[in-house]
Amino acid sequence: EDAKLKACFVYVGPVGDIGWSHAHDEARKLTMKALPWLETQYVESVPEGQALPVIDRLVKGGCQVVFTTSFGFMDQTLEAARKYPKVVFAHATGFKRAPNMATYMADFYQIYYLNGLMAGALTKTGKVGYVGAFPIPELKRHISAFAMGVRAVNPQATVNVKWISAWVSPVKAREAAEALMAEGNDVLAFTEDTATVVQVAGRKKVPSFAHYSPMQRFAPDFVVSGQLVHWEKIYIDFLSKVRNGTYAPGKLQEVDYWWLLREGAVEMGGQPGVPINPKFVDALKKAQMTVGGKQVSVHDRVQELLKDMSSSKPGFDPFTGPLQDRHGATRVPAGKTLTKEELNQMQWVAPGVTGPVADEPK
Amino acid sequence: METSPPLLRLSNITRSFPGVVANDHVSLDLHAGEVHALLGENGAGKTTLMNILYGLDAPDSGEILVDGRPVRMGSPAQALRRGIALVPQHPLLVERHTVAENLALGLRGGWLMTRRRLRATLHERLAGQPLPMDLDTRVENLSAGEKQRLEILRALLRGVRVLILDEPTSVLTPQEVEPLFQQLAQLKSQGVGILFISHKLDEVLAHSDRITVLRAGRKVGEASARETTREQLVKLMLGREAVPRPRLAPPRPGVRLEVQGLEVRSDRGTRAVKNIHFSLAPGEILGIAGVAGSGQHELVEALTGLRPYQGQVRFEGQPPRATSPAELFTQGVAHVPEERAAGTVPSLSVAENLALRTWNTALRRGPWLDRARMEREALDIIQTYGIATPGPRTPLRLLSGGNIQRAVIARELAGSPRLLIAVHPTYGVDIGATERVHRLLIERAQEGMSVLLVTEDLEELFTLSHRVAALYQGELRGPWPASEVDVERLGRMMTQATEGAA
Amino acid sequence: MIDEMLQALLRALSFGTPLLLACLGTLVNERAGVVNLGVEGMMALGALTAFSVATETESLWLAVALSLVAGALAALLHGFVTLTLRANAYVSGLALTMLGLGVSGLLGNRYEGAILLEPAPELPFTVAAGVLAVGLWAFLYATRPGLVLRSVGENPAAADVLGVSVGGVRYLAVAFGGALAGLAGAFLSLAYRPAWTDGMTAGLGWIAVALVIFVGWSPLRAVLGSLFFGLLYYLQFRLQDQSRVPTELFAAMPYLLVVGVLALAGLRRTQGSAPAALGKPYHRGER
Amino acid sequence: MIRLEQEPRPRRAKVLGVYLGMGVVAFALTGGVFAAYGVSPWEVYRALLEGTLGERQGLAEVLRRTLPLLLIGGGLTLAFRVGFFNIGAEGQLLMGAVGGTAVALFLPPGALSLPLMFLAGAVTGGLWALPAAWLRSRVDVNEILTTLMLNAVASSFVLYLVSGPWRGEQVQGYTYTDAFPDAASLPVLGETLVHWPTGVLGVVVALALQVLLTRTSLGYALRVVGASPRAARYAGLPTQRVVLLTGLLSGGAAGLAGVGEVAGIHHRLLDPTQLSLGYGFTAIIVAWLARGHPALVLLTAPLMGVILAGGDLLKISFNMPFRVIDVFSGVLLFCLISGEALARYRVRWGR
Ligand SMILES: Nc1ncnc2c1ncn2[C@@H]1O[C@H](COP(=O)(O)OP(=O)(O)OP(=O)(O)O)[C@@H](O)[C@H]1O
Ligand SMILES: Nc1ncnc2c1ncn2[C@@H]1O[C@H](COP(=O)(O)OP(=O)(O)OP(=O)(O)O)[C@@H](O)[C@H]1O
Ligand SMILES: [Mg+2]
Ligand SMILES: [Mg+2]
Repeated sequence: EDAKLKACFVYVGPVGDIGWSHAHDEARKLTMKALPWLETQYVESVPEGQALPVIDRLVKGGCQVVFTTSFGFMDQTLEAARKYPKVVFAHATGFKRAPNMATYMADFYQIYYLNGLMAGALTKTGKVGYVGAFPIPELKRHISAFAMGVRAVNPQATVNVKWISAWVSPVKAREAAEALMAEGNDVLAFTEDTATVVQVAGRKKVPSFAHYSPMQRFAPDFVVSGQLVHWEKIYIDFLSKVRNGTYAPGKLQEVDYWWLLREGAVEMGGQPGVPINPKFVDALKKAQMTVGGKQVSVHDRVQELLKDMSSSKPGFDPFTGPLQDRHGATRVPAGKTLTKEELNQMQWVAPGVTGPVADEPK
Repeated sequence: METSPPLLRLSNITRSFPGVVANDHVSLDLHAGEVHALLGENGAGKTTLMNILYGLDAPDSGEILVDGRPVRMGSPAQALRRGIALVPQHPLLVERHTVAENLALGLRGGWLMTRRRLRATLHERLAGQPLPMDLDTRVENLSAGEKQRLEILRALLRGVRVLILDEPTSVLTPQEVEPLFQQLAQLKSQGVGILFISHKLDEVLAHSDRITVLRAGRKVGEASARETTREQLVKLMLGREAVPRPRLAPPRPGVRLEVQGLEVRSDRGTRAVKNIHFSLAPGEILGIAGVAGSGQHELVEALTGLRPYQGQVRFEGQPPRATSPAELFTQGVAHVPEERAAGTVPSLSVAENLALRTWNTALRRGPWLDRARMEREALDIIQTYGIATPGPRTPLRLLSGGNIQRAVIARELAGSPRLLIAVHPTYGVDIGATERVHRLLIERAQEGMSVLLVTEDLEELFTLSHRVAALYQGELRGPWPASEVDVERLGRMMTQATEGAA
Repeated sequence: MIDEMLQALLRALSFGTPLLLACLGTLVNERAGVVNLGVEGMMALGALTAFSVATETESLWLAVALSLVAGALAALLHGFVTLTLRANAYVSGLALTMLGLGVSGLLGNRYEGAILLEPAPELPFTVAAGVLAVGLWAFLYATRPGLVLRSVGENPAAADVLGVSVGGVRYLAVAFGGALAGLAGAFLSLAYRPAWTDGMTAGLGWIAVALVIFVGWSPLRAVLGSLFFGLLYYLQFRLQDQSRVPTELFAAMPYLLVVGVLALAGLRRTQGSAPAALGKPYHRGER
Repeated sequence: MIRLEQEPRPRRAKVLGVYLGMGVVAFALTGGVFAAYGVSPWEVYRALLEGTLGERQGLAEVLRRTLPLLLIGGGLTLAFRVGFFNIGAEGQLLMGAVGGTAVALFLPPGALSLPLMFLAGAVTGGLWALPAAWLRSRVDVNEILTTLMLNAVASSFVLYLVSGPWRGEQVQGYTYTDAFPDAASLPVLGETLVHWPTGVLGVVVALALQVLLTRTSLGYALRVVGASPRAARYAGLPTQRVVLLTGLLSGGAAGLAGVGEVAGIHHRLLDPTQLSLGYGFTAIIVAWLARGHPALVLLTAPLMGVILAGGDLLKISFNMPFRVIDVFSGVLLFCLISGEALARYRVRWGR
């Protein structure tokens, strides 16, 4: 008889909403379904300062694998890894590892680039609005990839950003989106944890891009596409390897998941299985852009790149040089592509982004 | 007559509070068209009894009968429904509202109440009676006497069968008292039963039909006003004879306080005190009369460091070295304020209230407060001045009104001041204590303390003062030696513009 | 330019609506002398009630009506604990905030991510709030019950001796305050958002509590106050593109300006003052 | 008719009885919540008792939650007694954390680091309360409003610091400062997060404020100003200075708590919502329960600590949604304060 493996999840937010922790918890459930020998437990809304006591209790309760899913848990996870050398730890979004502590991340920057292409095609005013939670590298690469996409189609267009300094605040998101609309932006995208921006787009009847969760249903006619996450791809892989001994404590120092389209950890679309809302396909097919001197429809270009980046050997990466930041400084020389580490520390933003960006290198 | 039950009967009412039995099997009848006075020392339980009657408090045992039928007086609303109205001891008015609004609160019925409608209604309800004050004045700007009158007016608005007045005359000038009793007489003739509490025996004897005396919660006597004398009443109340007041000694030579060209502004910025001159000798008592609003409030505040002024004030020949009330007190200037609330902290203990003047001087040991000494001195003061309290640690708010007043006076005199500025010092104080306060003032004056006595009680003013003066609209009339003016003339002086500089 | 100003005004009206509703409710219960810091909790309960009723029954009217009831019931709990059991009103209000957020978060779980087939329009709420403000002003200053309410908040003992049931008035006022907080919540989940998210009230309840002070307990000034705050709240985002200034300064602006305006009003002595008996329990016969 | 009547000195047995009774009611009510959630209340209560007070780790969590409440609660008790309704402890805590962080990051680490951090935190926390105190005493601006508003401003300020000028080199662009040097980190008890020096400070502050209030002449002035501003004016008490001092003291205490949190738990400055966990608001409850006696927070702060830590336990051990904690604490508090009042009154049966 197989002994069960117990994996525990420490979430920073509530599992109830449709945000970050919710997605991890959905993935946990899918992983449970996929791995019959797995037993799981989770703790939601754990403040950053409290990860260690929570892990203490979880380990005491028999957890063999602990996933901590917020950057703020990094140091305390590391400490726990030292304290419990026999337990396997995996920390999402961080960069510190230990013999029994791996890191993992599923990133959207490729999809933001593709969303940007579509946004560039759909904007009439040449102004695309973006509501951001915090000016951290993750968002800076999202905005930059998005802006590069927009500009690939419409070189004069700008991506205008408003910060709300919160992951979940429908009120702030709404007013920020309204401000963007007042400034003449006619396409909206965002990185925060509510469907508010999509709802504002629906109200104002402008195209928008969903983020993180299936939000197309909030404005079925006004969500063009978006980004969806599949953490379960990582969890299933990781736990299977723990199970078969590949990832035993002591072997994790170099284990760092950085999973993208290729691994299926992320998906393009405003709802699963719908990469582009059919309502916008015609418009996107009509919109033209220049690629290597040739005119192609934006729709085709998106499909082509999506296929490429989802393949086992992608040929395209948005962050391939030569790239400059918005002040004209060269950030990626020709022929170079940003590495995972560089992306993780990205402080600059691409040309076309307007609005304040904290701690931007000058 | 014998067969008809009394309008109101209190039967064996008992009410105790932690540490005190405020009413101990008290019974009392009130007939229609009767004025029944309730007498007793401070803390004897008069207010408690009236509160029970009015539904503000409930007895532990005993019965209330209206028209011979036992009733439950669960709330003032029930009392009002039975035609019982109360004028409480301390005016219960909404300070920030206007006179009209305070009156309207006593009206019943009618949803809409615009200012115009309200005016009309009030004029109609108070038909025949001229309104003694402007309807749009805020109550906070009224004097204590005016507030009392407003209370009475309000009680009458609804039509009453029983009117309870808890010390209605304590703060009224003689000129104001007269019309009040006329009004009561009129009500009496209409069959209204009147219960009133007073510490002024003369008016009790003059205006009531029957008198009930309480002592320490017990009813110690009941008499018909016609068949009793002042002396008998005093003996019933105090359990002893009144002690004759010592004679006023002549002032000493010299000048304790000199005021020249004093100008003080009111909160609203108007000139409340206009170019006043007077001086006060050591051992002299100067009485200043004036209806509220004529500037005495501002005058007192200026002299006690509570309000800036212009002009010259010299205390013992020099301008006061300090202007803060605390420092003035240490220099020898004490102050018994117009309203008790201003000079006390109800939630703190009696001892802590008595320490309000000495916390930072005598009671201070470095950064510490000498609490042992504070309690010792409090016990001392409590005994010397006869303050009725379960102990120095009792919160002051639990004391009866008169005892709070005693505590304030005691505290101010305990510092052996050289100048006492006292406003209504015997407001609400029983005759025993009034006697004691008067004696104290006179004795202290004999020892050299100067007193600036500000009161509307002209009788008190004349019995205590060497010289008297009147304030009228910020101008001082007088002072004159007390022997050269009489009560009537001074009364006119404080209320009429015409008599000018007599 | 005109366009921009119009847009800003619209935002001020929209964002100001829940503030005004909650502010008016709180204003009434404070005018009766009762402190209730549980606005945030009552608002959350109202929001959830409205949203769940609207999704289950598809009747917006019923949803709004029940949000009023939910807010009032929550407030009555506060009333019972503070007015009848004489517990500390500040703690009770904070407990109500916890309870409201907790219960709504728990029960609201199944409505996370749900969508409303037919969201409510915002305008009727805004108009209702405006009418209510004027109505309340008239009520307070031109009716007898209004006078009674004000008197209870200024000097309950004075009202009591005249036969006013102080407890009754206070209970009613508290319930009214709760009902309006509930309505403010309903506006958020039915119209402004429209959706349910745990914690979606985002501190608006607290702002409403502060606004009551800001507007000096006057219903008419409450209109201006909530518009003012709504405008600033919107402008913190609208002005973000002035990129020399850190965004956080704009985020702090509404709060700083509210303090600033009140300080100026204080200097000029034009700020309203609190009902004299605000937060003071009244029990007949107690010294 | 039932009548409640004040009892100035209720018997201890009665007080105990009432509290026990309300405790039973509270547990019955929350038990209902748990049962509705599908867990046996008995099991929950057993786990709660074991997991908070019955084991070292649980006790440590209770203590950890108690530390900031002790400090802030003590200061607020004083403030409320003086009639200064400071509900800005949250912001003052944040600013205290900022002050402490400035010392930790920008002064050379050494033996004096921690004392200096606490000093700086007390100063910045106290100063943050000062505008409210000044406006209140000078132009009579309501401090509930100003302190509440300044909370939001402090929060914005911390965000500005961590996402802008103070953002760390070692945090890969996330909104944190760098970790403090070891000399700027508080010692903890064993393997726990109990930064005991903060606790010592808390006890000292609570007792000192109690002594200040009841045994010193300044305390007398504070009590008079709080109980009757009119009498304070009459007697010439320095009301304005008293209010300013109260702001400084209560803000300073909250600032100390802020230093404790960054130096004891986080070792860096971070997103304000993660830094304070609402201690500033919870401490309002702690303070009111202490009924004007700062020393009593030595009881009421741990009480709230147990409630908070117990809630955490429910979340972890029973997988209950985090909102259960709010319901649990809300119900518990309602029962507690109802009992509190009942204990001070006796019920009399009249006619
Ligand atoms: N609510 C209360 N709690 C405790 N003690 C009280 C309360 N009300 C009255 N007492 C006490 O009962 C006694 C009677 O007080 P009461 O106010 O009836 O006296 P009074 O005869 O009206 O005195 P005064 O002439 O000073 O007004 C006093 O000792 C007072 O301290
Ligand atoms: N929050 C509060 N606000 C105002 N007054 C209070 C408050 N809490 C308590 N008091 C009252 O203030 C008075 C003074 O209390 P103090 O600080 O002296 O403590 P105490 O325990 O009564 O000390 P002691 O019995 O030694 O005098 C007490 O009667 C107390 O009931
Ligand atoms: Mg009396
Ligand atoms: Mg004491």
